Amino acid sequence: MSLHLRFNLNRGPLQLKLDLAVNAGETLALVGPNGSGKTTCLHAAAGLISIDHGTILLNGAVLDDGTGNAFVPAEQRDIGIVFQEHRLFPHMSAQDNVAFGLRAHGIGRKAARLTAAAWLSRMGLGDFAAEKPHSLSGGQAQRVALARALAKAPRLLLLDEPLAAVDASARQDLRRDLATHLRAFAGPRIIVTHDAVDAFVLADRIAVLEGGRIVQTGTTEAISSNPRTRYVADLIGLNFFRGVVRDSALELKNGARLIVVSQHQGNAVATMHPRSVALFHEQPIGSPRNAWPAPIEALEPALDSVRVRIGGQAPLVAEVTAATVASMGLRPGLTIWVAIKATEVHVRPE
Amino acid sequence: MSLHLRFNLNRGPLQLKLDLAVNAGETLALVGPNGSGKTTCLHAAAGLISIDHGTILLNGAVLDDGTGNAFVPAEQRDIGIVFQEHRLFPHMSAQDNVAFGLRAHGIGRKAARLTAAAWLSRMGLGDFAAEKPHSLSGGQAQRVALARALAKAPRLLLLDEPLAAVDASARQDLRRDLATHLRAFAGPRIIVTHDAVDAFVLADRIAVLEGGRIVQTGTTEAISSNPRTRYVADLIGLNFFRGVVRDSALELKNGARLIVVSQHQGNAVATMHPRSVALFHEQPIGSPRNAWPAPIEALEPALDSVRVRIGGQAPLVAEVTAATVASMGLRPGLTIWVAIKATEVHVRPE
Amino acid sequence: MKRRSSSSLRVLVALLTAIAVALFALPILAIVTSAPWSRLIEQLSSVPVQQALGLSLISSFGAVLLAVLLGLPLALWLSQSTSLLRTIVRIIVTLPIVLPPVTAGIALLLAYGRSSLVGAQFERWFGFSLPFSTAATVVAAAYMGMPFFVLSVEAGLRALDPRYLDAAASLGAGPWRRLWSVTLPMIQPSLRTGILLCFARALGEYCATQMFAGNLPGSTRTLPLACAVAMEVDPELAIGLSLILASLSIAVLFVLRHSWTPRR
Amino acid sequence: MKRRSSSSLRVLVALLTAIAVALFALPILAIVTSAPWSRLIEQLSSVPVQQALGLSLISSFGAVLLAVLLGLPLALWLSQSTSLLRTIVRIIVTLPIVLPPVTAGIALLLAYGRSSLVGAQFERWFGFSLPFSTAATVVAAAYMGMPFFVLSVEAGLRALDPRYLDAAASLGAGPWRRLWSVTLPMIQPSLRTGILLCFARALGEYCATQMFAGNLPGSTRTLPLACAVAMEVDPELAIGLSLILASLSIAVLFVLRHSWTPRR
Amino acid sequence: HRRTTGPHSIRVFAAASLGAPISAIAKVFEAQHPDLRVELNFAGSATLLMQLREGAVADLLATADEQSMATVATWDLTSGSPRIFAQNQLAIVVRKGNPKGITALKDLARSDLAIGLCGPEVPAGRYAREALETAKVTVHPRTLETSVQALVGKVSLGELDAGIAYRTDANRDSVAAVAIPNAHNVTVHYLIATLSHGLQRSGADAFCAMVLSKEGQDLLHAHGFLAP
Ligand SMILES: Nc1ncnc2c1ncn2[C@@H]1O[C@H](COP(=O)(O)OP(=O)(O)OP(=O)(O)O)[C@@H](O)[C@H]1O
Ligand SMILES: Nc1ncnc2c1ncn2[C@@H]1O[C@H](COP(=O)(O)OP(=O)(O)OP(=O)(O)O)[C@@H](O)[C@H]1O
Ligand SMILES: [Mg+2]
Ligand SMILES: [Mg+2]
Repeated sequence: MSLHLRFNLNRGPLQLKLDLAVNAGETLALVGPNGSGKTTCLHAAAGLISIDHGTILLNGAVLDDGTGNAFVPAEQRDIGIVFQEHRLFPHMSAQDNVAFGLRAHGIGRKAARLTAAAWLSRMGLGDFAAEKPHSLSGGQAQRVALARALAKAPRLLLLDEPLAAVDASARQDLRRDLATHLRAFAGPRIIVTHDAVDAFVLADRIAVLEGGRIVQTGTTEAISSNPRTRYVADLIGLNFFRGVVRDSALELKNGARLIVVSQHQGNAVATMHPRSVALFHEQPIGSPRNAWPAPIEALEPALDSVRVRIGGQAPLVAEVTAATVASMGLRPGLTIWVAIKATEVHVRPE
Repeated sequence: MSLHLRFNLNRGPLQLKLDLAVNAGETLALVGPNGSGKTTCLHAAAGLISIDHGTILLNGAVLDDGTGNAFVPAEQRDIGIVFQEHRLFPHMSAQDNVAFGLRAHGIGRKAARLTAAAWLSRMGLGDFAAEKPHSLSGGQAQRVALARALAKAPRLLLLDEPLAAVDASARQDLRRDLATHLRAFAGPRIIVTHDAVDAFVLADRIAVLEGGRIVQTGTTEAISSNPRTRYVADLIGLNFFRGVVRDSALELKNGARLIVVSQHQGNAVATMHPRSVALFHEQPIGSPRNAWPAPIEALEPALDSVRVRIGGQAPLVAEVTAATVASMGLRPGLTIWVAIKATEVHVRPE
Repeated sequence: MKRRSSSSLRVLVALLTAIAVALFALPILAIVTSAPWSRLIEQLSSVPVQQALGLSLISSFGAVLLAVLLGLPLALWLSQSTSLLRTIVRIIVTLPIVLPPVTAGIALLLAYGRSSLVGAQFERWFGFSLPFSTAATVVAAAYMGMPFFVLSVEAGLRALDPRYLDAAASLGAGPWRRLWSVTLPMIQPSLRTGILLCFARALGEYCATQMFAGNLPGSTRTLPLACAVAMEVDPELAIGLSLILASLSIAVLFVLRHSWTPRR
Repeated sequence: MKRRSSSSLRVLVALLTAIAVALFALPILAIVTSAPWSRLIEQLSSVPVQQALGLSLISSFGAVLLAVLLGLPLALWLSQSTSLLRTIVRIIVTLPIVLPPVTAGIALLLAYGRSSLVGAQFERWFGFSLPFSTAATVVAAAYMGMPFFVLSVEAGLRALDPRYLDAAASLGAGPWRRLWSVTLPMIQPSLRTGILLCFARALGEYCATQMFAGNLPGSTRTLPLACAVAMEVDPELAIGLSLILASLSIAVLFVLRHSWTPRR
Repeated sequence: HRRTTGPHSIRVFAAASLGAPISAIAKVFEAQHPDLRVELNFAGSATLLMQLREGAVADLLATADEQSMATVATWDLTSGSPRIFAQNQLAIVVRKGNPKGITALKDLARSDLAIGLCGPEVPAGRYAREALETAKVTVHPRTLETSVQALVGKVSLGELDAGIAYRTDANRDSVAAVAIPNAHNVTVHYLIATLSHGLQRSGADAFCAMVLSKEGQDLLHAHGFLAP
């Protein structure tokens, strides 16, 4: 069982043009900026909107070919989908919401409600089975939506930011639980997320959608070691530059130059880890081949470090310890020297 | 201008009992598990629900005292609130949604629409000003909601997970933008979030709400260096244990013991960083005073490390490099030895 | 738990509501006080009145049944788009409200009477002609009441968020289950209002009924017809019978009152 | 862009819709074909018919105006809770639909006639008595049409998600702005249906009008009354006048058809 | 009291069945009295009575039966004694061309016919019953209409084969009247009276006179009514 999405679809300003395959037993993380078409893509796979051209195949069978004749309606596709906005039925209790999909598959009322109750307990909502959606908190509603999609054991699983509203603590458990569940699930599954950890933990492969096109696909390792766009770099927390390599220097659009070590000449992207960016009060004398003064824009305390946002012609982030911030007296507005070793700049042809 | 929340409020199973103050110019991050009452708390502050007992004071003036007489309705409180479910008006364009609050404050139609357009551009939605909410993506809708709350320059700002649906890349920019904006904003502000980074970057102080009670408040440093509950520990990614210290050992509920260095005797909580948990194939001989065999439950690849979830009587997480995973052949199901130095276990009386 | 302080709108709403209520309550009060209550009790137990009551119930419940059976599909279809065809159909469905009931009755006779094409076929198949039968009272009541049902339900369907139907489809619910488990429960307020309006209109209908079904005690004389008959000889009694009619609908409304409880 | 394959429900809906449409269309067709079209044209330009037309428009638009002015507050109030008081008021408001129109007219006479308390006061203040005045046709039409408006709008209000009102309040919108910018636009389908039903019912009303306002050419003889008069002497003409009435509402509905475009 | 229509109009309440002739007479009257307008209020007797009882002001009342007028007289609303201004007789109303060949009352007993009558509550129904009784004919009516109009309407539409109504009602294209012999027939009296609370006494008297005059009687005759 595998899912092939190869279609064009226009919705308002969005021109979605996709060619994507998800194998049986594989979890694909679909990531991308807001409005890039992730939800639209899931809805097309689910049969909630029809495509303009192309085909959607599940296990070789056509689900939609853009003509309307082959279109298989959502209720016959046997999917499980978590909607970004939950879409719990407001007139049903949490339990009945979860039982709905089971009932629709011919399971008796009693059995369906029992299974639903079990799923709710699994989501940590055993006490809320009888509540209507309007009296659930945001995170609780999302968990009910997740239970509703999973309970019916569908052939194809489509999760649209299923953990976005779940709290940090439950998220770890739920993520683990979901990972286990996904592993046991035979069909293809797509998960849309804005959380790099979710993507890395849950997915076997990541596809990056930007402006309606897939700009990069690959295993989590491949993607994180070789981000091809600023979005991906931001997602995994790397500094990112795009420019042209000439004479062992990357020339950025605005004229700034970064000395790099690269055989390649021509268009390229470069990344570097924030930890490899060093900060000095004076112009550093030593090995770093790149050094320039720039103003500090912001300090962002992270868990056991501080991310220093630096402006100027080549804006980037440096990661330093809280001790460094204190000892150097770093503060927004201060101009400091940024130093980066040429070997720390990872250049890839584009 | 400061906000004092000191009230009781019962909603269904939730018994909210709060005593919380936010000063002018201060940002409070309200964090806590799903269903702990964060949204309810914001709604009480906003005047969308009334409290049962107690008082809500803004700058000394009573907004609600539980009797109904002093209740100031939402429209007179001059608040800006981002709802967890956006609540954009479905019959208005994005621009009119943002302009709505300005219009309600007596600003002319033209001026309001101009300001609204400027806010939308600031949120990266300049091209979507004329769209109705139903044709916006989830993240776009959330940004419109954020613009709508900020545009009217309210006295009191209440943000309920304002960045949950925003993509990773835009989130960095938006978070920075929001931080700048919050700094310029004179009144008190509360931000609810499930994201530790949001909390650390945006908030001056963090309050942890669990089961309707504030269980801990403090600066971001204080909270992250001294988490008092499992939730907080999970939020910041530390291992957490609760038990009783007897004879320099922490006895957990299930009988497991952790050797610790502590003057304190009696109830206590203990935390340790996942990086300070070492893994061995054989029983380690050496300095670590705590060592026990336990099964690996899951491997969670993070950015430049792997989080190893370990089960057994004292479940915890170890953070190791990908290289270690490969060289040690770590995999779920394998039983390994866990070792922790007593000095790495941070014990605090409870 | 939500409280809103008093405002100018609240005051105005209260004031206008009071006026509106007075506007409606005064006439009712007036006839209630002028009704011959003592005679009513004895009338209530008279055979003709009981027959009329029974026929009224049959025709109005029959009309509601027909309205739901035919009107629900019609409303579903109407709510699906705004094509010219649907506009025309909507207008045709609205016309019985506008037409003077006598004209409506004549129209029914012309369409389904003995000498009409449909009526002749009907007589051939079923062995009796529709006019002057109890079935005709149901048809007349449905013809006059159903438009209210159809238009109310259409409004409800148009206000329904289609995303819930998508969600139901994604969970494997076919059209029937979507209709039954999602659409109908979610448009409950309109559905209820539609049924109420249709029932009330059918219950009070008499001009078209008299024209189409005739006015024969025991087979087509419903309570409003009995009322009209009484009006000729004994207006007081007519008012009394109207009040029986009113009580009937009050009883039904009172039984249904709890279904007005808001959904959320 | 959404396509649903044909299903048993679809087929059944289509079938039942067709039956329903036929049920409604046949009578209309029948009277349209039997109407004396040639005479109608000349009738249309006669003074009495034009007067009646004008009066019909005045009374029905007046009724809609009254319905919105008084019915909207009433609907707002009714939708706020389910107390016994509101149940009783809802029943009182529903009664004009159920009561035979003649009785309703009598009730109006009893309540607002010259010999009533209110009517006497009215006459003292305004110098003329309500019955047999054009104002009375408006009152009668409103009394018969407003219930439809109130109940439709109440259904819409009950289906409205109150969270949007909270959002509006949080943005500083007072009750008036919430009503105007959020409530009314969001309950548009019900509002529109309510206005339509009220207008249509008011336009077609004649029994209560005849009783309460009389049947005086030029001041209270609306088109349906002219129709009723014609029915006595010239039934064909009566049908013709009914069709003018129908055309009037068709024109109004046709002008309004674009407002049926779905909100989303 | 002021009226919406001004002081120079006389208001006539008349039974609906008198619509055509009274309107015609009013037209002639207005032509002869340019300073007076005639406001005609047609409705069923029950409605007219209810309106008068509830305080409606009119100058003249014309009814289609004696009983209604007598009721008004008991309320002391009539001034002077009511006067008969026209008469009417029953007739069998059949479809145009009389396809069922109905010639006499006894034909109405035929079982192959769908017969309609007015209910005993309306005068026409009472009179029809009297006529049938005197003719010793038993009829099983399909319906008991509350108005002659509805009855004749149904005959004209072919729903009924015949019914007993007034001879004035057979004036439609689609129906015809079969006369009932005087021996079995009933004569109906139409009464007119000025009302004591009227505001245009002289105008009312003038209109009354016009109705009873040769001119008025001719118009009534033209509409099928018989002279008193
Ligand atoms: N019904 C619609 N009508 C018009 N345009 C639409 C519609 N639905 C979506 N769009 C457009 O398609 C684009 C992509 O929407 P989509 O919801 O697929 O984004 P997304 O990738 O899921 O974003 P997010 O991360 O914010 O959820 C949006 O820019 C939106 O403007
Ligand atoms: N209208 C209501 N009726 C009954 N119970 C309610 C209602 N609203 C909220 N609750 C209860 O209050 C609890 C807290 O809800 P709240 O929305 O404040 O949680 P939260 O802290 O915002 O959670 P989340 O992180 O999931 O958004 C929930 O468990 C819910 O059951
Ligand atoms: Mg999306
Ligand atoms: Mg919440």
